[in-house]
Amino acid sequence: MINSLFLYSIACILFLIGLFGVLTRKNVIKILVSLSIMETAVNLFLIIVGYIKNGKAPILTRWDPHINIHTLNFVDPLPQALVLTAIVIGLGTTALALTIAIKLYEHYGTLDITKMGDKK
Amino acid sequence: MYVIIISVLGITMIFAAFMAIYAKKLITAIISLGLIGLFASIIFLLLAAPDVAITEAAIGSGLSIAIYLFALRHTEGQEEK
Amino acid sequence: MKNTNFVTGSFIALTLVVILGIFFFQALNQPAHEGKTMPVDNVHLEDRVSLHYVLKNVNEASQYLESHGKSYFNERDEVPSKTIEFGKSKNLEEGSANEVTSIVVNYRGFDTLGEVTVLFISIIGLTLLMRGINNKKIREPSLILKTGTTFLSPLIVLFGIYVFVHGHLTPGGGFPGGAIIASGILLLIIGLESFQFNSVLSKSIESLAGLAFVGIALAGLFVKKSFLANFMPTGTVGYLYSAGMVALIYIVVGLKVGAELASGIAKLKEGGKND
Amino acid sequence: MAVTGAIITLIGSLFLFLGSLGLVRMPDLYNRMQTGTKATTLGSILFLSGLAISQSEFINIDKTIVLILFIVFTNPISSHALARASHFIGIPLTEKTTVDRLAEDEGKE
Repeated sequence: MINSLFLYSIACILFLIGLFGVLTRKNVIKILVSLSIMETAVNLFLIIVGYIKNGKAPILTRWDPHINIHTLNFVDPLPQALVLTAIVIGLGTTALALTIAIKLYEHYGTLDITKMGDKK
Repeated sequence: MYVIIISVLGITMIFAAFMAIYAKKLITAIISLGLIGLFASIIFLLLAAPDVAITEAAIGSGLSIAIYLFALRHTEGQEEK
Repeated sequence: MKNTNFVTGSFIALTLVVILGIFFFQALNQPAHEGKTMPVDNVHLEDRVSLHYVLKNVNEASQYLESHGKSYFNERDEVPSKTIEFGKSKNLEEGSANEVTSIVVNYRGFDTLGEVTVLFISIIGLTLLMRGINNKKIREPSLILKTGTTFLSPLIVLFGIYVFVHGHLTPGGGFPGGAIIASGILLLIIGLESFQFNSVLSKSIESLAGLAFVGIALAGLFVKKSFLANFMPTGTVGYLYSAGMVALIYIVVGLKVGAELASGIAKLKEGGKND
Repeated sequence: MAVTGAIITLIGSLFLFLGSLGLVRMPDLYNRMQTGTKATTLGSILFLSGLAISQSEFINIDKTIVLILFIVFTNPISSHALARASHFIGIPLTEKTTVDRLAEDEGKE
Protein backbone atom coordinates (compact mmCIF):
# COMPACT_ATOMS: atom_id res chain seq x y z
CA MET A 1 0.00 0.00 0.00
CA ILE A 2 2.89 2.35 0.63
CA ASN A 3 3.68 4.37 -2.43
CA SER A 4 7.36 3.69 -2.88
CA LEU A 5 8.17 6.89 -4.72
CA PHE A 6 6.85 8.88 -1.78
CA LEU A 7 9.12 7.00 0.66
CA TYR A 8 12.17 7.55 -1.53
CA SER A 9 11.22 11.22 -1.92
CA ILE A 10 11.32 11.83 1.85
CA ALA A 11 14.87 10.49 2.07
CA CYS A 12 16.03 12.38 -1.03
CA ILE A 13 14.53 15.71 0.08
CA LEU A 14 16.11 15.35 3.53
CA PHE A 15 19.46 14.65 1.89
CA LEU A 16 19.14 17.71 -0.34
CA ILE A 17 18.19 19.97 2.58
CA GLY A 18 21.25 18.73 4.46
CA LEU A 19 23.46 19.37 1.44
CA PHE A 20 22.10 22.91 1.10
CA GLY A 21 22.84 23.51 4.78
CA VAL A 22 26.41 22.26 4.43
CA LEU A 23 26.99 24.54 1.45
CA THR A 24 25.50 27.75 2.81
CA ARG A 25 25.84 27.86 6.60
CA LYS A 26 28.77 29.63 8.24
CA ASN A 27 28.68 28.33 11.81
CA VAL A 28 30.71 25.14 12.30
CA ILE A 29 28.13 23.50 14.56
CA LYS A 30 25.37 24.31 12.04
CA ILE A 31 27.42 22.55 9.37
CA LEU A 32 27.75 19.50 11.60
CA VAL A 33 23.98 19.50 12.24
CA SER A 34 23.41 19.54 8.47
CA LEU A 35 25.84 16.64 8.07
CA SER A 36 23.88 14.68 10.68
CA ILE A 37 20.67 15.32 8.73
CA MET A 38 22.34 13.93 5.60
CA GLU A 39 23.46 10.87 7.53
CA THR A 40 19.93 10.16 8.78
CA ALA A 41 18.61 10.55 5.22
CA VAL A 42 21.10 8.04 3.83
CA ASN A 43 20.23 5.52 6.55
CA LEU A 44 16.53 5.96 5.79
CA PHE A 45 17.20 5.41 2.07
CA LEU A 46 19.07 2.16 2.71
CA ILE A 47 16.28 0.82 4.93
CA ILE A 48 13.65 1.67 2.30
CA VAL A 49 15.64 -0.22 -0.36
CA GLY A 50 15.35 -3.39 1.71
CA TYR A 51 11.62 -3.06 2.40
CA ILE A 52 9.00 -5.08 0.57
CA LYS A 53 5.25 -4.79 0.65
CA ASN A 54 3.64 -6.13 3.85
CA GLY A 55 7.02 -7.39 4.99
CA LYS A 56 7.74 -8.70 8.47
CA ALA A 57 10.77 -8.09 10.64
CA PRO A 58 13.46 -10.69 9.85
CA ILE A 59 13.24 -12.52 13.17
CA LEU A 60 11.97 -16.05 13.67
CA THR A 61 9.45 -16.07 16.51
CA ARG A 62 7.61 -18.69 18.44
CA TRP A 63 4.16 -17.64 17.25
CA ASP A 64 4.50 -19.21 13.85
CA PRO A 65 5.64 -22.71 14.74
CA HIS A 66 5.21 -24.18 11.26
CA ILE A 67 6.97 -21.77 9.00
CA ASN A 68 5.69 -22.18 5.49
CA ILE A 69 8.55 -20.70 3.55
CA HIS A 70 6.42 -20.15 0.48
CA THR A 71 4.22 -17.64 2.25
CA LEU A 72 6.82 -16.09 4.49
CA ASN A 73 7.45 -12.45 3.70
CA PHE A 74 10.58 -11.24 5.44
CA VAL A 75 12.19 -7.94 4.56
CA ASP A 76 15.81 -7.91 3.46
CA PRO A 77 18.11 -7.99 6.53
CA LEU A 78 21.31 -6.98 4.71
CA PRO A 79 20.70 -3.18 4.57
CA GLN A 80 19.54 -3.30 8.18
CA ALA A 81 22.83 -4.88 9.23
CA LEU A 82 24.78 -2.19 7.37
CA VAL A 83 22.74 0.68 8.84
CA LEU A 84 22.95 -0.76 12.37
CA THR A 85 26.70 -0.31 12.45
CA ALA A 86 26.66 2.93 10.43
CA ILE A 87 24.58 4.73 13.07
CA VAL A 88 27.03 3.91 15.87
CA ILE A 89 30.04 4.86 13.74
CA GLY A 90 28.22 8.10 12.89
CA LEU A 91 28.00 8.99 16.57
CA GLY A 92 31.75 8.38 17.02
CA THR A 93 32.71 10.53 14.04
CA THR A 94 30.29 13.29 15.08
CA ALA A 95 31.89 13.37 18.53
CA LEU A 96 35.34 13.66 16.94
CA ALA A 97 34.16 16.48 14.65
CA LEU A 98 32.63 18.35 17.60
CA THR A 99 35.93 18.08 19.45
CA ILE A 100 37.69 19.62 16.45
CA ALA A 101 35.08 22.42 16.49
CA ILE A 102 35.83 23.07 20.18
CA LYS A 103 39.55 23.22 19.38
CA LEU A 104 38.86 25.69 16.56
CA TYR A 105 36.92 27.87 18.98
CA GLU A 106 39.80 27.74 21.46
CA HIS A 107 42.25 28.78 18.76
CA TYR A 108 40.34 31.45 16.84
CA GLY A 109 37.79 32.62 19.40
CA THR A 110 34.91 32.27 16.98
CA LEU A 111 32.84 29.59 15.29
CA ASP A 112 32.26 31.54 12.05
CA ILE A 113 34.28 29.97 9.25
CA THR A 114 34.46 33.21 7.24
CA LYS A 115 36.15 35.03 10.14
CA MET A 116 38.64 32.29 10.91
CA GLY A 117 41.25 33.41 8.41
CA ASP A 118 41.44 36.94 9.82
CA LYS A 119 43.24 36.13 13.06
CA LYS A 120 46.31 34.01 13.31
CA MET B 1 -2.95 3.31 7.93
CA TYR B 2 0.84 3.09 7.73
CA VAL B 3 0.73 5.41 4.72
CA ILE B 4 -0.87 8.20 6.77
CA ILE B 5 1.52 7.79 9.71
CA ILE B 6 4.61 7.69 7.53
CA SER B 7 3.52 10.68 5.47
CA VAL B 8 2.81 12.79 8.57
CA LEU B 9 6.16 11.80 10.09
CA GLY B 10 8.04 12.42 6.87
CA ILE B 11 6.56 15.86 6.26
CA THR B 12 7.28 16.81 9.88
CA MET B 13 10.87 15.62 9.40
CA ILE B 14 11.27 17.84 6.34
CA PHE B 15 9.92 20.87 8.24
CA ALA B 16 12.22 20.10 11.17
CA ALA B 17 15.16 19.93 8.77
CA PHE B 18 14.30 23.40 7.45
CA MET B 19 14.00 24.63 11.04
CA ALA B 20 17.39 23.13 11.89
CA ILE B 21 19.02 25.01 9.02
CA TYR B 22 17.29 28.38 9.30
CA ALA B 23 17.04 28.68 13.11
CA LYS B 24 18.68 31.73 14.68
CA LYS B 25 19.63 29.96 17.90
CA LEU B 26 21.91 26.97 17.82
CA ILE B 27 19.94 25.16 20.52
CA THR B 28 16.81 25.25 18.34
CA ALA B 29 18.75 23.63 15.54
CA ILE B 30 20.03 20.90 17.85
CA ILE B 31 16.57 20.11 19.22
CA SER B 32 15.19 19.94 15.68
CA LEU B 33 17.93 17.43 14.91
CA GLY B 34 16.70 15.34 17.84
CA LEU B 35 13.17 15.49 16.43
CA ILE B 36 14.44 14.20 13.08
CA GLY B 37 16.22 11.31 14.80
CA LEU B 38 13.17 10.34 16.86
CA PHE B 39 10.81 10.36 13.88
CA ALA B 40 13.33 8.45 11.78
CA SER B 41 13.36 5.75 14.45
CA ILE B 42 9.54 5.47 14.29
CA ILE B 43 9.72 5.17 10.50
CA PHE B 44 12.34 2.42 10.87
CA LEU B 45 9.97 0.56 13.19
CA LEU B 46 7.11 0.84 10.69
CA LEU B 47 9.39 -0.38 7.90
CA ALA B 48 10.00 -3.63 9.85
CA ALA B 49 13.50 -2.85 11.09
CA PRO B 50 13.30 -3.08 14.91
CA ASP B 51 17.05 -3.45 15.44
CA VAL B 52 17.77 -0.20 13.65
CA ALA B 53 14.86 1.49 15.41
CA ILE B 54 16.29 0.68 18.86
CA THR B 55 19.72 1.96 17.86
CA GLU B 56 18.41 5.15 16.31
CA ALA B 57 16.15 5.88 19.29
CA ALA B 58 19.06 5.55 21.72
CA ILE B 59 21.60 7.42 19.62
CA GLY B 60 19.75 9.80 17.34
CA SER B 61 17.53 11.31 20.00
CA GLY B 62 19.60 10.74 23.12
CA LEU B 63 23.37 10.55 22.96
CA SER B 64 23.82 12.68 19.84
CA ILE B 65 21.87 15.59 21.35
CA ALA B 66 23.88 15.26 24.57
CA ILE B 67 27.23 15.53 22.79
CA TYR B 68 26.03 18.54 20.77
CA LEU B 69 24.91 20.27 23.96
CA PHE B 70 28.23 19.56 25.72
CA ALA B 71 30.10 21.01 22.73
CA LEU B 72 27.83 24.06 22.80
CA ARG B 73 28.65 24.57 26.47
CA HIS B 74 32.37 24.50 25.71
CA THR B 75 31.98 27.13 22.98
CA GLU B 76 29.93 29.46 25.22
CA GLY B 77 26.86 29.34 23.01
CA GLN B 78 28.11 31.34 20.05
CA GLU B 79 25.06 32.47 18.09
CA GLU B 80 24.93 32.72 14.35
CA LYS B 81 24.70 36.26 13.02
CA MET C 1 29.60 43.82 -0.13
CA LYS C 2 29.63 40.90 2.22
CA ASN C 3 25.87 40.51 2.02
CA THR C 4 25.92 40.29 -1.78
CA ASN C 5 28.63 37.64 -1.55
CA PHE C 6 26.45 35.59 0.75
CA VAL C 7 23.39 35.95 -1.51
CA THR C 8 25.37 34.89 -4.59
CA GLY C 9 26.85 31.93 -2.74
CA SER C 10 23.50 30.65 -1.54
CA PHE C 11 22.02 31.12 -5.02
CA ILE C 12 24.75 28.96 -6.54
CA ALA C 13 24.27 26.36 -3.80
CA LEU C 14 20.50 26.34 -4.39
CA THR C 15 21.01 25.80 -8.12
CA LEU C 16 23.39 22.90 -7.46
CA VAL C 17 20.98 21.29 -5.02
CA VAL C 18 18.03 21.63 -7.41
CA ILE C 19 20.00 20.08 -10.28
CA LEU C 20 21.07 17.19 -8.06
CA GLY C 21 17.44 16.73 -6.95
CA ILE C 22 16.26 16.54 -10.57
CA PHE C 23 18.87 13.83 -11.19
CA PHE C 24 17.69 11.92 -8.10
CA PHE C 25 14.05 11.89 -9.11
CA GLN C 26 14.90 10.96 -12.67
CA ALA C 27 16.95 8.03 -11.39
CA LEU C 28 14.10 6.94 -9.14
CA ASN C 29 11.58 6.93 -11.96
CA GLN C 30 13.48 5.03 -14.58
CA PRO C 31 13.84 1.24 -14.43
CA ALA C 32 17.26 -0.07 -13.53
CA HIS C 33 19.22 -2.68 -15.47
CA GLU C 34 17.76 -6.10 -16.36
CA GLY C 35 14.25 -4.74 -16.15
CA LYS C 36 14.30 -4.67 -12.35
CA THR C 37 12.66 -1.51 -11.09
CA MET C 38 13.95 0.17 -8.00
CA PRO C 39 10.76 0.88 -6.02
CA VAL C 40 9.24 -1.22 -3.28
CA ASP C 41 6.18 -2.33 -5.16
CA ASN C 42 7.99 -4.65 -7.50
CA VAL C 43 10.74 -6.68 -5.82
CA HIS C 44 12.12 -9.99 -7.03
CA LEU C 45 11.80 -12.09 -3.91
CA GLU C 46 14.53 -14.41 -5.07
CA ASP C 47 17.14 -11.67 -4.92
CA ARG C 48 16.66 -11.03 -1.26
CA VAL C 49 19.17 -12.29 1.27
CA SER C 50 16.44 -13.31 3.69
CA LEU C 51 15.07 -16.05 1.42
CA HIS C 52 18.42 -17.79 1.33
CA TYR C 53 18.77 -17.21 5.02
CA VAL C 54 15.39 -18.65 5.97
CA LEU C 55 16.14 -21.75 4.00
CA LYS C 56 19.29 -21.96 6.15
CA ASN C 57 21.52 -23.29 3.40
CA VAL C 58 23.23 -20.25 2.02
CA ASN C 59 26.28 -22.12 0.84
CA GLU C 60 24.34 -25.08 -0.53
CA ALA C 61 21.98 -22.80 -2.43
CA SER C 62 24.88 -20.99 -4.10
CA GLN C 63 26.48 -24.33 -4.99
CA TYR C 64 23.16 -25.45 -6.45
CA LEU C 65 22.98 -22.28 -8.53
CA GLU C 66 26.54 -22.73 -9.79
CA SER C 67 25.99 -26.34 -10.75
CA HIS C 68 22.89 -25.39 -12.74
CA GLY C 69 24.52 -22.39 -14.37
CA LYS C 70 22.13 -19.72 -13.08
CA SER C 71 22.54 -16.38 -11.38
CA TYR C 72 19.32 -16.40 -9.38
CA PHE C 73 16.24 -18.57 -8.88
CA ASN C 74 13.38 -17.96 -11.27
CA GLU C 75 10.71 -19.72 -9.21
CA ARG C 76 10.56 -20.06 -5.48
CA ASP C 77 9.71 -23.74 -5.80
CA GLU C 78 13.10 -24.42 -7.35
CA VAL C 79 14.96 -23.45 -4.22
CA PRO C 80 16.31 -26.53 -2.42
CA SER C 81 14.53 -26.12 0.88
CA LYS C 82 15.06 -27.21 4.45
CA THR C 83 12.08 -26.25 6.58
CA ILE C 84 13.07 -24.89 9.96
CA GLU C 85 10.91 -24.79 13.04
CA PHE C 86 11.37 -22.49 15.98
CA GLY C 87 12.59 -24.44 18.98
CA LYS C 88 13.02 -27.72 17.10
CA SER C 89 15.56 -27.42 14.29
CA LYS C 90 19.10 -28.24 15.34
CA ASN C 91 22.61 -27.87 14.01
CA LEU C 92 21.83 -25.37 11.32
CA GLU C 93 24.50 -23.33 9.65
CA GLU C 94 23.55 -20.53 12.04
CA GLY C 95 21.70 -20.94 15.29
CA SER C 96 20.39 -17.43 15.75
CA ALA C 97 16.75 -16.55 15.28
CA ASN C 98 17.53 -12.93 14.45
CA GLU C 99 18.81 -12.70 10.90
CA VAL C 100 20.36 -9.27 11.31
CA THR C 101 22.55 -10.57 14.12
CA SER C 102 23.85 -13.47 12.09
CA ILE C 103 24.64 -11.17 9.17
CA VAL C 104 26.41 -8.60 11.36
CA VAL C 105 28.44 -11.06 13.40
CA ASN C 106 28.93 -14.13 11.26
CA TYR C 107 28.54 -13.59 7.54
CA ARG C 108 30.04 -10.09 7.74
CA GLY C 109 32.01 -10.46 10.95
CA PHE C 110 35.10 -8.98 9.37
CA ASP C 111 33.20 -5.75 8.67
CA THR C 112 32.18 -5.59 12.31
CA LEU C 113 35.79 -5.95 13.42
CA GLY C 114 36.74 -3.05 11.17
CA GLU C 115 33.86 -0.90 12.34
CA VAL C 116 34.69 -1.45 16.00
CA THR C 117 38.23 -0.38 15.14
CA VAL C 118 36.95 2.82 13.50
CA LEU C 119 34.95 3.64 16.63
CA PHE C 120 38.01 2.94 18.81
CA ILE C 121 40.21 5.27 16.72
CA SER C 122 37.68 8.10 16.74
CA ILE C 123 37.36 7.90 20.54
CA ILE C 124 41.17 7.93 20.86
CA GLY C 125 41.29 11.06 18.71
CA LEU C 126 38.61 12.68 20.85
CA THR C 127 40.55 11.92 24.02
CA LEU C 128 43.74 13.35 22.56
CA LEU C 129 42.11 16.53 21.29
CA MET C 130 40.20 17.22 24.51
CA ARG C 131 43.43 17.49 26.46
CA GLY C 132 43.85 20.95 27.97
CA ILE C 133 40.19 21.95 27.79
CA ASN C 134 38.76 22.70 31.19
CA ASN C 135 35.56 21.51 32.81
CA LYS C 136 32.75 24.02 33.18
CA LYS C 137 30.43 23.82 36.15
CA ILE C 138 26.75 23.22 35.69
CA ARG C 139 24.04 24.03 38.20
CA GLU C 140 23.67 21.54 41.02
CA PRO C 141 20.87 19.07 40.30
CA SER C 142 17.91 18.95 42.67
CA LEU C 143 17.27 16.25 45.26
CA ILE C 144 14.52 14.59 43.22
CA LEU C 145 16.81 14.28 40.22
CA LYS C 146 19.65 12.85 42.33
CA THR C 147 17.41 10.21 43.93
CA GLY C 148 15.84 9.29 40.63
CA THR C 149 19.24 8.97 38.99
CA THR C 150 20.62 6.62 41.61
CA PHE C 151 17.53 4.50 41.22
CA LEU C 152 17.10 4.55 37.45
CA SER C 153 20.56 4.35 35.92
CA PRO C 154 21.32 0.79 37.16
CA LEU C 155 18.00 -0.28 35.64
CA ILE C 156 18.95 1.27 32.29
CA VAL C 157 22.37 -0.40 32.33
CA LEU C 158 20.67 -3.70 33.21
CA PHE C 159 18.32 -3.29 30.26
CA GLY C 160 21.31 -2.67 27.99
CA ILE C 161 22.90 -5.90 29.22
CA TYR C 162 19.62 -7.74 28.59
CA VAL C 163 19.51 -6.36 25.04
CA PHE C 164 22.97 -7.57 24.09
CA VAL C 165 22.76 -10.92 25.83
CA HIS C 166 19.55 -11.71 23.94
CA GLY C 167 20.89 -10.27 20.69
CA HIS C 168 20.49 -13.53 18.78
CA LEU C 169 16.86 -14.04 19.82
CA THR C 170 15.14 -10.66 19.98
CA PRO C 171 15.67 -7.30 18.24
CA GLY C 172 18.80 -5.65 19.50
CA GLY C 173 22.36 -6.76 19.93
CA GLY C 174 25.76 -5.43 20.76
CA PHE C 175 25.52 -2.02 19.11
CA PRO C 176 22.08 -1.01 20.51
CA GLY C 177 22.96 -2.53 23.89
CA GLY C 178 26.18 -0.55 24.06
CA ALA C 179 24.32 2.64 23.16
CA ILE C 180 21.74 2.00 25.91
CA ILE C 181 24.50 1.41 28.48
CA ALA C 182 26.18 4.65 27.41
CA SER C 183 22.91 6.55 27.84
CA GLY C 184 22.54 5.13 31.36
CA ILE C 185 26.01 6.39 32.20
CA LEU C 186 25.12 9.74 30.60
CA LEU C 187 22.24 9.98 33.07
CA LEU C 188 24.70 9.37 35.92
CA ILE C 189 27.11 11.99 34.59
CA ILE C 190 24.55 14.78 34.34
CA GLY C 191 22.31 13.77 37.23
CA LEU C 192 24.80 13.11 40.02
CA GLU C 193 27.31 15.81 40.81
CA SER C 194 29.51 13.55 42.90
CA PHE C 195 29.89 10.92 40.19
CA GLN C 196 33.46 10.48 38.98
CA PHE C 197 33.83 8.64 35.71
CA ASN C 198 36.45 5.93 36.13
CA SER C 199 38.47 6.18 32.95
CA VAL C 200 40.92 3.43 33.94
CA LEU C 201 38.08 0.93 34.35
CA SER C 202 36.49 1.89 31.05
CA LYS C 203 39.83 1.67 29.25
CA SER C 204 40.52 -1.79 30.66
CA ILE C 205 37.02 -3.07 29.79
CA GLU C 206 37.42 -1.74 26.27
CA SER C 207 40.87 -3.24 25.73
CA LEU C 208 39.94 -6.62 27.19
CA ALA C 209 36.80 -6.75 25.04
CA GLY C 210 38.79 -5.95 21.91
CA LEU C 211 41.33 -8.64 22.79
CA ALA C 212 38.52 -11.13 23.39
CA PHE C 213 37.01 -10.37 19.97
CA VAL C 214 40.31 -11.05 18.21
CA GLY C 215 40.87 -14.08 20.45
CA ILE C 216 37.53 -15.64 19.49
CA ALA C 217 38.29 -14.96 15.83
CA LEU C 218 41.75 -16.60 16.18
CA ALA C 219 40.18 -19.61 17.91
CA GLY C 220 38.03 -20.01 14.80
CA LEU C 221 41.22 -19.85 12.74
CA PHE C 222 42.84 -22.66 14.72
CA VAL C 223 39.81 -24.95 15.02
CA LYS C 224 38.06 -24.50 11.67
CA LYS C 225 40.96 -23.16 9.54
CA SER C 226 39.20 -19.88 8.89
CA PHE C 227 39.29 -16.50 10.63
CA LEU C 228 36.03 -15.78 12.52
CA ALA C 229 34.58 -19.22 11.76
CA ASN C 230 31.81 -20.48 14.00
CA PHE C 231 33.62 -23.22 15.90
CA MET C 232 31.06 -23.92 18.63
CA PRO C 233 27.91 -26.07 18.43
CA THR C 234 24.98 -23.98 17.22
CA GLY C 235 22.28 -25.68 19.27
CA THR C 236 18.53 -25.33 18.75
CA VAL C 237 17.03 -22.25 17.16
CA GLY C 238 15.35 -20.01 19.70
CA TYR C 239 17.10 -21.16 22.87
CA LEU C 240 19.31 -18.87 24.91
CA TYR C 241 22.28 -21.25 24.65
CA SER C 242 22.39 -21.36 20.90
CA ALA C 243 24.14 -19.76 17.97
CA GLY C 244 27.59 -20.69 19.28
CA MET C 245 30.12 -17.95 18.74
CA VAL C 246 27.58 -15.31 17.67
CA ALA C 247 26.26 -14.73 21.17
CA LEU C 248 29.77 -14.51 22.64
CA ILE C 249 30.94 -11.97 20.08
CA TYR C 250 27.85 -9.84 20.57
CA ILE C 251 28.42 -9.74 24.34
CA VAL C 252 32.01 -8.63 23.72
CA VAL C 253 30.92 -6.00 21.17
CA GLY C 254 28.28 -4.68 23.56
CA LEU C 255 30.79 -4.19 26.37
CA LYS C 256 33.28 -2.54 24.03
CA VAL C 257 30.79 -0.13 22.43
CA GLY C 258 29.29 0.79 25.79
CA ALA C 259 32.66 1.55 27.37
CA GLU C 260 33.85 3.53 24.34
CA LEU C 261 30.76 5.70 23.96
CA ALA C 262 30.55 6.34 27.71
CA SER C 263 34.21 7.39 27.90
CA GLY C 264 33.79 9.68 24.88
CA ILE C 265 30.77 11.39 26.43
CA ALA C 266 32.48 11.77 29.80
CA LYS C 267 35.52 13.31 28.10
CA LEU C 268 33.36 15.74 26.14
CA LYS C 269 31.58 16.82 29.31
CA GLU C 270 34.46 17.01 31.74
CA GLY C 271 37.26 18.04 29.44
CA GLY C 272 40.62 16.33 29.39
CA LYS C 273 42.50 16.30 32.63
CA ASN C 274 46.22 16.25 32.27
CA ASP C 275 46.74 12.62 33.11
CA MET D 1 -11.80 -10.30 28.01
CA ALA D 2 -11.46 -8.48 24.71
CA VAL D 3 -14.28 -6.09 25.59
CA THR D 4 -12.73 -5.24 28.98
CA GLY D 5 -9.40 -4.52 27.36
CA ALA D 6 -11.02 -2.37 24.69
CA ILE D 7 -12.89 -0.30 27.30
CA ILE D 8 -9.71 0.28 29.32
CA THR D 9 -7.82 1.26 26.16
CA LEU D 10 -10.62 3.69 25.27
CA ILE D 11 -10.45 5.35 28.71
CA GLY D 12 -6.66 5.62 28.33
CA SER D 13 -7.00 7.29 24.96
CA LEU D 14 -9.51 9.72 26.50
CA PHE D 15 -6.86 10.72 29.05
CA LEU D 16 -4.31 11.15 26.29
CA PHE D 17 -6.75 13.36 24.40
CA LEU D 18 -7.35 15.50 27.50
CA GLY D 19 -3.59 15.86 27.94
CA SER D 20 -3.16 17.07 24.39
CA LEU D 21 -6.11 19.44 24.83
CA GLY D 22 -4.40 20.89 27.89
CA LEU D 23 -1.30 21.60 25.82
CA VAL D 24 -3.39 23.98 23.73
CA ARG D 25 -5.58 25.48 26.47
CA MET D 26 -3.16 26.15 29.31
CA PRO D 27 -1.74 29.67 29.73
CA ASP D 28 1.99 29.17 30.38
CA LEU D 29 4.73 26.60 30.07
CA TYR D 30 4.53 25.17 33.58
CA ASN D 31 0.80 24.44 33.42
CA ARG D 32 1.21 22.91 29.98
CA MET D 33 3.99 20.70 31.25
CA GLN D 34 1.80 19.57 34.14
CA THR D 35 -1.08 18.45 31.89
CA GLY D 36 1.36 16.91 29.46
CA THR D 37 2.85 14.80 32.24
CA LYS D 38 0.03 13.81 34.57
CA ALA D 39 -2.63 13.01 32.00
CA THR D 40 -0.13 11.33 29.71
CA THR D 41 1.27 9.11 32.46
CA LEU D 42 -2.18 7.87 33.44
CA GLY D 43 -3.21 7.52 29.80
CA SER D 44 -0.17 5.44 28.89
CA ILE D 45 -0.63 3.18 31.91
CA LEU D 46 -4.28 2.50 31.01
CA PHE D 47 -3.41 2.07 27.34
CA LEU D 48 -0.68 -0.48 28.04
CA SER D 49 -2.74 -2.49 30.52
CA GLY D 50 -5.75 -2.51 28.19
CA LEU D 51 -3.55 -3.79 25.41
CA ALA D 52 -2.11 -6.51 27.66
CA ILE D 53 -5.61 -7.64 28.68
CA SER D 54 -7.14 -7.75 25.23
CA GLN D 55 -4.16 -9.31 23.44
CA SER D 56 -3.17 -11.63 26.27
CA GLU D 57 -1.89 -14.45 24.03
CA PHE D 58 0.66 -12.23 22.29
CA ILE D 59 1.76 -9.82 25.00
CA ASN D 60 3.67 -10.83 28.09
CA ILE D 61 2.07 -9.47 31.29
CA ASP D 62 5.41 -9.30 33.16
CA LYS D 63 7.01 -7.08 30.55
CA THR D 64 3.97 -4.81 30.57
CA ILE D 65 4.25 -4.38 34.35
CA VAL D 66 7.94 -3.50 34.02
CA LEU D 67 7.09 -0.97 31.29
CA ILE D 68 4.40 0.64 33.44
CA LEU D 69 6.77 0.90 36.40
CA PHE D 70 9.41 2.50 34.18
CA ILE D 71 6.93 5.08 32.87
CA VAL D 72 5.76 5.86 36.43
CA PHE D 73 9.33 6.48 37.58
CA THR D 74 10.80 8.33 34.61
CA ASN D 75 8.00 10.62 33.47
CA PRO D 76 7.65 12.81 36.62
CA ILE D 77 11.41 13.04 37.14
CA SER D 78 12.10 14.21 33.59
CA SER D 79 9.30 16.75 33.64
CA HIS D 80 10.53 18.02 37.04
CA ALA D 81 14.03 18.51 35.63
CA LEU D 82 12.65 20.30 32.57
CA ALA D 83 10.44 22.62 34.63
CA ARG D 84 13.28 23.49 37.02
CA ALA D 85 15.67 24.24 34.17
CA SER D 86 13.13 26.43 32.40
CA HIS D 87 12.47 28.32 35.65
CA PHE D 88 16.16 29.05 36.00
CA ILE D 89 16.60 30.39 32.48
CA GLY D 90 13.77 32.79 33.17
CA ILE D 91 10.70 31.67 31.27
CA PRO D 92 7.87 33.86 32.67
CA LEU D 93 5.00 32.56 34.78
CA THR D 94 1.42 33.43 33.95
CA GLU D 95 -0.09 36.54 35.54
CA LYS D 96 -2.53 34.55 37.64
CA THR D 97 0.28 32.97 39.67
CA THR D 98 0.09 33.77 43.39
CA VAL D 99 3.03 31.91 44.91
CA ASP D 100 6.44 30.93 43.56
CA ARG D 101 8.24 28.74 46.10
CA LEU D 102 11.28 28.01 43.96
CA ALA D 103 12.13 31.71 43.58
CA GLU D 104 11.71 32.17 47.36
CA ASP D 105 14.07 29.27 48.05
CA GLU D 106 16.66 30.63 45.66
CA GLY D 107 16.37 34.08 47.26
CA LYS D 108 17.15 32.75 50.73
CA GLU D 109 20.45 31.16 49.82
